[in-house]
Amino acid sequence: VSCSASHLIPLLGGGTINATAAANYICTNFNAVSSKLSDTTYAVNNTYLLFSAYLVFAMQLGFAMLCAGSVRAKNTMNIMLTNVLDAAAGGLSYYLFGFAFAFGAPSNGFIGRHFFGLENIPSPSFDYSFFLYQWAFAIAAAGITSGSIAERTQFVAYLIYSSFLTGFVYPIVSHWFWSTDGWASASRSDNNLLFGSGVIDFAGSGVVHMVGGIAGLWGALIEGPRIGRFDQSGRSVALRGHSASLVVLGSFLLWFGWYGFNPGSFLTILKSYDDGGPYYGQWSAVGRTAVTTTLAGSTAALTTLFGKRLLAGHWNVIDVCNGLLGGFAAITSGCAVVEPWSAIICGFVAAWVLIGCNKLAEKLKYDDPLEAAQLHGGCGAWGVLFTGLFARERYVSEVYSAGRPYGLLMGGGGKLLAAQIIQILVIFGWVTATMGPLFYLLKKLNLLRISRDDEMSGMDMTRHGGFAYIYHDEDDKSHSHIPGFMLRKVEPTNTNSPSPNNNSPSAV
Amino acid sequence: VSCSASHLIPLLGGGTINATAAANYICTNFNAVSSKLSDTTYAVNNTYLLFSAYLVFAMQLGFAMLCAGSVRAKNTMNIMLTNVLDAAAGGLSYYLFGFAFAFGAPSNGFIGRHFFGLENIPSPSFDYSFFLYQWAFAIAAAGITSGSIAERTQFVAYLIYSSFLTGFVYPIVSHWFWSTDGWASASRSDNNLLFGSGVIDFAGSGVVHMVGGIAGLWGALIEGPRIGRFDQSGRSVALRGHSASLVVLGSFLLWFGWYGFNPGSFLTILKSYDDGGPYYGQWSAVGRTAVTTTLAGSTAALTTLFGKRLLAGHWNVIDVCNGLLGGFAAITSGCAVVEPWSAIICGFVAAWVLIGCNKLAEKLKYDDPLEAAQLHGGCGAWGVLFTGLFARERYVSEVYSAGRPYGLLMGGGGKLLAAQIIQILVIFGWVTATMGPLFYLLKKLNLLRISRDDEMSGMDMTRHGGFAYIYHDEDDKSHSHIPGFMLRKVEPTNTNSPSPNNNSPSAV
Amino acid sequence: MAALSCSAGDLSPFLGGATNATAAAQYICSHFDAVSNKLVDTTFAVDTTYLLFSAYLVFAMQLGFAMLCAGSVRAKNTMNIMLTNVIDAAAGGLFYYLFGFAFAFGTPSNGFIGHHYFGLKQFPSPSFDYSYFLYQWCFAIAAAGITSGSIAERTQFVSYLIYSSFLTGFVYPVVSHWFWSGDGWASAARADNLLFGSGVIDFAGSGVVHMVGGIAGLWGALIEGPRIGRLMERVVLITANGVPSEERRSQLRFAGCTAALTTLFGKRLIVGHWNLTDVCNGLLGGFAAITGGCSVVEPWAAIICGFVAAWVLIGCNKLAEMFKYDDPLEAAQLHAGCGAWGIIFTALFAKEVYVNEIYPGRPGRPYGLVLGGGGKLLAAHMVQILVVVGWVSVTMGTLFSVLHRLKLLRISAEDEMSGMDLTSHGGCAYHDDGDQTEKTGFMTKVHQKEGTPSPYHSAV
Repeated sequence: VSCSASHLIPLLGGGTINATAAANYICTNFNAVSSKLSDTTYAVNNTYLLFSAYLVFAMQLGFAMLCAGSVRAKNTMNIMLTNVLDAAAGGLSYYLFGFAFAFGAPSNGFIGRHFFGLENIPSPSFDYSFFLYQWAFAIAAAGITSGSIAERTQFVAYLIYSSFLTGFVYPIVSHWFWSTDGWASASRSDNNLLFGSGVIDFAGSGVVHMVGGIAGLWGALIEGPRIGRFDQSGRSVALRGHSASLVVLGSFLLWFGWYGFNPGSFLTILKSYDDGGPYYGQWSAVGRTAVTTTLAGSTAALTTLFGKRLLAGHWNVIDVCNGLLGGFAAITSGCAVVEPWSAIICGFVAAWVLIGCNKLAEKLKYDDPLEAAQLHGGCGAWGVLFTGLFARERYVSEVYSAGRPYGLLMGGGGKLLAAQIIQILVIFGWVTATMGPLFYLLKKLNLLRISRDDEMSGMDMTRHGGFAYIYHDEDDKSHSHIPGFMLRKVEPTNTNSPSPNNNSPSAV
Repeated sequence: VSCSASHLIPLLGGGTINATAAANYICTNFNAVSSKLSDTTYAVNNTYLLFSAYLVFAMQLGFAMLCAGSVRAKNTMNIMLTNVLDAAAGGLSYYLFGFAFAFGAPSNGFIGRHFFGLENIPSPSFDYSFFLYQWAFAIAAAGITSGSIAERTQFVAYLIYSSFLTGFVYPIVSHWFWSTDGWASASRSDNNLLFGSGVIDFAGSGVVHMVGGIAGLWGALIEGPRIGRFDQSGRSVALRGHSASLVVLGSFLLWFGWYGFNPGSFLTILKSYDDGGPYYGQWSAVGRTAVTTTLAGSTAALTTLFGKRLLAGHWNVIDVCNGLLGGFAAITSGCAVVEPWSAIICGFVAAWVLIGCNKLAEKLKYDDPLEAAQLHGGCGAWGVLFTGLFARERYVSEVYSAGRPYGLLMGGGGKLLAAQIIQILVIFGWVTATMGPLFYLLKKLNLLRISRDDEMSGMDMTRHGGFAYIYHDEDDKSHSHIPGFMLRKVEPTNTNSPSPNNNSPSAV
Repeated sequence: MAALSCSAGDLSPFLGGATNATAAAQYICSHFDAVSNKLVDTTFAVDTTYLLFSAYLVFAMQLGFAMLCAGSVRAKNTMNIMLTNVIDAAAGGLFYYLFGFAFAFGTPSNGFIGHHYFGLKQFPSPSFDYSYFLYQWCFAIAAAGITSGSIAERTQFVSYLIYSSFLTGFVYPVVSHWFWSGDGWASAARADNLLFGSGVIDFAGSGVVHMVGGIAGLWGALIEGPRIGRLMERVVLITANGVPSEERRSQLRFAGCTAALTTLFGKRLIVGHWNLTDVCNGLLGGFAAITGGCSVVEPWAAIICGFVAAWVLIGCNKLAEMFKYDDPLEAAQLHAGCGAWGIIFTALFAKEVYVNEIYPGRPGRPYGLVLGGGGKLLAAHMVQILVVVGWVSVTMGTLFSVLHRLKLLRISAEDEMSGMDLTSHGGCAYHDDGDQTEKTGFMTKVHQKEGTPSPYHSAV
């Protein structure tokens, strides 16, 4: 952009002759400005999306720490290996075909079919940053499932289900609800919307959390509970995780990552809304989303704290962390289209949904080491309903388009709620129909559950070459009594004197 | 923006008749460009602020890990629960009224009174992202205090003081010094500034760190030291934390988060300064702030390293971490208005301030498990003074406005220093007057300190349903030799069998 | 500077007659200038935002290194290794501020070393802003962090301080000057006179960061010799969560993923069980390798890169075992070995289009050999490997052997047996409780609080 008055003056000065030159001069400048503005817009939006994707990736770290802390020490290596591989295997399978199934438009309403191996990317509609963002979502779904079947699943089964989920089951669900071709998508391009509304699942309470949770439900159901989880008389016995610090670390990291998950789902930030002042635009909506997310999680954590205090009689940090995550899983669906005050309601109910689901699970002798099915499946389903109840007209018209049905309790009629209920049913059906048979087949092939001996002694020792924690140093004599004869005692009996010979160097 | 020469030519071509049309055409284009630019500015600034807020939130994670590592294993669950709740309860109370007290302009100089429950947000002056950012600051203040009173405080007391601090005490202080109406604010709109200068507390050495530190000081003083912290003869006995790894993890996370805390306090990044080249603007100031922050922390860490080596005779990573954080707490006040070289001085002095405060605390038998009062209170106060000494004229005029008093040692006279001293006194007075009586009242009601038995055996066991770490599995018989006769040994020598009676219900 | 808002009422009189041409032109142009200024500001703001947050993420790698180190050494040395990591960042901050940055980017200068901007004087300049310094500082401390892993568990703290300052303040900046600054003799960003007409394409530092750190570690570990009673035991790892930011595109991830998967199955075949730690190292190896070429290769090539990197790492480890070379974190193998592979890989697979996008203004640059770009780039990259190995060996090798002579390098055997935390750091990293008295390790004794587990006490 370089406009010089001395050039322009003669052009404007004369009569008709210079009109062309003057107009060209002015318009060239405008076009330069305009293309620069367009570059800026892409740069800002991609910066926003990329850093959001990094935050979502940090959730993987959170899942790993949460899982690690929630299992017993003897299975830590196993669960963390699955988490690392989740991200790695998910990256490859999502690159090769997952992304194509999910967003390969133009396509039919059921499955996409372009962009295999990122061919023709970047295109006008998708850039690499979008792929990266969606990949981070896909591995989050697989990460959820891994929690449900922890501590008793063969590693091979894990590899198989994880690739299947990230490469096929999850992409198809996200195609339905998020792609411009999906049969139930609210952003469908041809306006042939489900119930005239489409499903509003903004950041994936249904698409990500319910898929992961229900897959985990079937895995855990088919495997059965861990040994010792329910005693002979059928009473529930808590098998507590080995490190609350890691659980809290994981929960906070997930909280941190959720700021990429929910607000990041706008994909762009530079977009003005016409209805507010100049200061109001997508950036405000992004901020609002972050606020609703925070409030839902906070409320759920506090509700769980007091609820559990009444029910169980003591304060429990693990339950509070799970309540927190339940609140997040619930708000994920509606985060962009609800008011902050309704986020508080969302979190409050989510906490009770989680408590109820846990009671139910106990009754049914369902064992889920991380409560993943209850948390992500149960609270996720509540979140989908919640959006159908509380979505606000103005926000729906800003984020999707004007004239759409909105929340029942906000006076928008039942159409959105109907669409949301369809989503819950369809996701439940689809995941059950795909993952159920897969887990069943794995079980029949004896690839699903580890042997009883392995389970008793912990997979780290039998499959992963040793335990995760070695506080006891190896230089001393303790190797001599490497057990083997008593499988139930292989565990680091020495953890109890974790820092041996401190203060008494003579002991070395 | 779409300028087409073929449209413009006829307009310019004729005589006077088309002048209106031509002018309209050109101006429509300019206005389109201008509104697009305004959108871009909002988008960039909000992106910047949001990601800074996420980083500040990561400090909460840092506090949790730092606290967890610095207490004994038997109290880990307790301290981490408080950290999670800090963020959660803080989120609700700051949403409901804290933000309104702090920034509810127009108001008087003492307390704000608009925007309760985020009503009328977004407004031209505040957006959701600003709320999120301020919330992250508020919970940081509460997080500081929790360190001081760790390991001996009842959980209920924690809930009460935390809501009071985040919802009332802290917001009012931030109103005084940061809002456009505050009586001592440097960004006051009516130019009726304190000493013609206002207090320069850019990112909150005083507003956040001193408030948190002094609240902790009173809490810890009123509670008294932990059992065993000073032996019968009054000698100090170090009660060391249970995991240095967690302390380092926490310190690094705080360092990471501080890059949101200090540079983020600019709130915007897209703003040019007229006095430099085109390449010089708020973005450079933001970068400089990050550099001063880094240098102050680094210098303080190195100074502590060598200082402690001389005084104590060995290298100590915990002390180095505390020194590091002390440097950060000190630079926080002046980070935006000082030169990088003076940040080195700031860090150097901060390290000695911390060492001095610790010596003093030992003399006075003051027990603060995380040195929070010394670190945040002491180094924070030094930081406030430091700004009064070293603030540079050019930077003050860029960040605030031209013609303000600046640092005494830079030749700017004593007015700024006087204002800074007032700040220290006023914060000390206000926090003492509010938090002191609160803690005293809690003590009188027997809600403050846990019982002696609870303290000896650790709150995790008595209040939180079990210990944080279970490295040893519960299946074995080890429950049989339950001690209890020796109080000093009740502590989790049993971390090894922390979750009693699992799998061996017979032991119950 | 005029306002951005344009008013037709103001403009139309100017356009009315010929006499007002000057005013009209000025009116229009002042608006364009205002727009243009605003756009420049926006560009700076966006670029700085991007660079700053990237720098923060790179800094998070330091956190990753600390946890990786803490988990990879034996518990008795945890305090020691973590102190070194903290000091790394802190000392690195000071030295890089005082002269490291000046050596690296102090243009105008000769091809060997820079000589401006000591202590960030004359900052910000049109070419560099504070955020750029911050970003480069994070890279510098990453290099020192790599080395600290190699010599862990047996090095005196003083020698750590010395080598770390030397590496961040001198050795690394000089290398980065060669390959990254506008004046460097082998830089691809050089205005003219490029090495082999190509310059070295080391986009994010497979060579500059990873090989420098790895080779320095190699010499340190070689001169010190292996740890007493070396046993390969490992603890938890935290994956370095900052890694993805260092690079641009998603290629990075494929390399990491492929490397992780390859390592997984490779190790499964060789060792017979699934091993988390190996997978993590494989992952990092893949990242270290793709770092050099991440912006100029296609995603599918990244998969090849990662696949080979995993085998390079496995090979290097076998080799190290053969030569009785002990590196607690496999840092030399991982960063130097995979880093070197990454450099070669870039020369083989750099794509013409991307090379010209990243290094514009000079069409016809050589590109990857396998993609038909001829051997010039490969030659430049071979030179890079040799030069980096040579320079780091000469400087760091000398330093370590001097320290060794002065008996400042290795701790005493006694210290090593009992762990440095106890002997020089005032205690161990992990306490299971605060009572030091008779807290020994003689038995697996179990104390249980009297009575039952108190979940059922009514709290408060």
